[in-house]
Amino acid sequence: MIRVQKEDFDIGGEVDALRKGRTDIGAIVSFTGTVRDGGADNPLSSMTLEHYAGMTEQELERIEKEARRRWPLAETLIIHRYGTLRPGDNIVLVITASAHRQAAFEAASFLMDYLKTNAPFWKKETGADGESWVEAKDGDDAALSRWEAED
Amino acid sequence: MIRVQKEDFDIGGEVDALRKGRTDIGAIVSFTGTVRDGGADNPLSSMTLEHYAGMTEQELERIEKEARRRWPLAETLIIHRYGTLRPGDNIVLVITASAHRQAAFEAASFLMDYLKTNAPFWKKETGADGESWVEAKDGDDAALSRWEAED
Amino acid sequence: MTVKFLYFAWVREQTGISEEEIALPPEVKDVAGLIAWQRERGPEFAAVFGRDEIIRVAVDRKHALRDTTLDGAREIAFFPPVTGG
Amino acid sequence: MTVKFLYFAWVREQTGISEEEIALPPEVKDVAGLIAWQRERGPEFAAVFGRDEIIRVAVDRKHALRDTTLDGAREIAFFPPVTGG
Repeated sequence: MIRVQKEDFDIGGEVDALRKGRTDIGAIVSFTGTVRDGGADNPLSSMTLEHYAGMTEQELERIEKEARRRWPLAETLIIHRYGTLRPGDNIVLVITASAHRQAAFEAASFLMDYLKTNAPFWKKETGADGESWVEAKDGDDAALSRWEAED
Repeated sequence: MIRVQKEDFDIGGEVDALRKGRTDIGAIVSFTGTVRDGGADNPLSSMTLEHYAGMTEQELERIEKEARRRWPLAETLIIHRYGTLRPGDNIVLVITASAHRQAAFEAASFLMDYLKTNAPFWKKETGADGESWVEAKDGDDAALSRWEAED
Repeated sequence: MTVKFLYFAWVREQTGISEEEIALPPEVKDVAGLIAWQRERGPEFAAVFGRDEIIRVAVDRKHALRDTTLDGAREIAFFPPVTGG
Repeated sequence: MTVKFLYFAWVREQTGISEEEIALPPEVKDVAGLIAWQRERGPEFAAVFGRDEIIRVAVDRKHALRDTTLDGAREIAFFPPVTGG
């Protein structure tokens, strides 16, 4: 399941909803991405996430489908927020549930790596020096390449 | 932080407590292990976890310390339950928080692999055919060996 | 037949356009040709689309490569590398 | 000087003991020697400690190997491979 929303999400509530009444799940992994302050050298007052409505949903569904093709997953959830957020706020939630822990861990990590490099979101930071667009990290492409040998 | 307890835990509440007021965390990974039913072929009515009180706490602290030595972690939490549990019940919770997602993912996976092979817990299942002790899995030793090259 | 163009993040800010309808000339056949064509639309476009290595394009809401055809395209989006998650 | 022995899981069930105080003979110097000594304590012990490859031992609450010394040990635990998590 995927959701793209302005509103915050509740990690515990989402985990509960996803596993409710099920006894075939042995492992649940959640990943929460949050707005991190840059510290004293680079204080952040807010971050605004812009996205490509329509394409975002399609990309997240494609990524989710690919994870479910690669690993035996009982349930998956991706929630990504947009709009203006402050340090400490939630940005993204990924949950994977499987019979076994390795599938749940790997799929959650895979979902985040693919989302980071493919979901059409852009972050603009507002800090002491005004506004600036966050630049993509080479590390994210490197993280993605871990999964490509398996394609 | 580590806790060994009979009582259930609240995933969302634990995540909230761990990140409260912090803006230096960018990534939070939680792993929840739950009692899985064996399905129609191997229905489970309950599972009892025995542990070595005193050594358990010491082992979990050692494992946590090792994870914090290997990865830059802002916070870690391990909760492991003992006593009698039913299908769908929580067994174990691991939470890792870091500035970056890869550290949080790897450390959570490492903590689970080490816990599975080192923390002195033993599971006894009660099913249609009576009681039986769960056997250790070769896969758990294999999972552990992934981390040993890095020692 | 017109195509809808969308611009995101600093590509939107620097071109000053978020959305427009464009009648594409028939000689523009793929993404590479489209970027070259965009560069000719004025100084802001020349500056943005001159950064060829950093401009990403989606054709009908799918990530496109430089050799992706525009044949039948209805919606084309221009943006920098994504930074979500 | 006695040492406390603890038994867990099926090692506890099959020996019928969960905890005992033992005066270790001085010739038992390491874990391997201790397992050999346990095998001599009767048929249940012979059966359990005959499964040498599957018996794990902790000395003073630390996982021990077969060559771990018992010098100064206060608490020794016997158990099968762990299955928590």
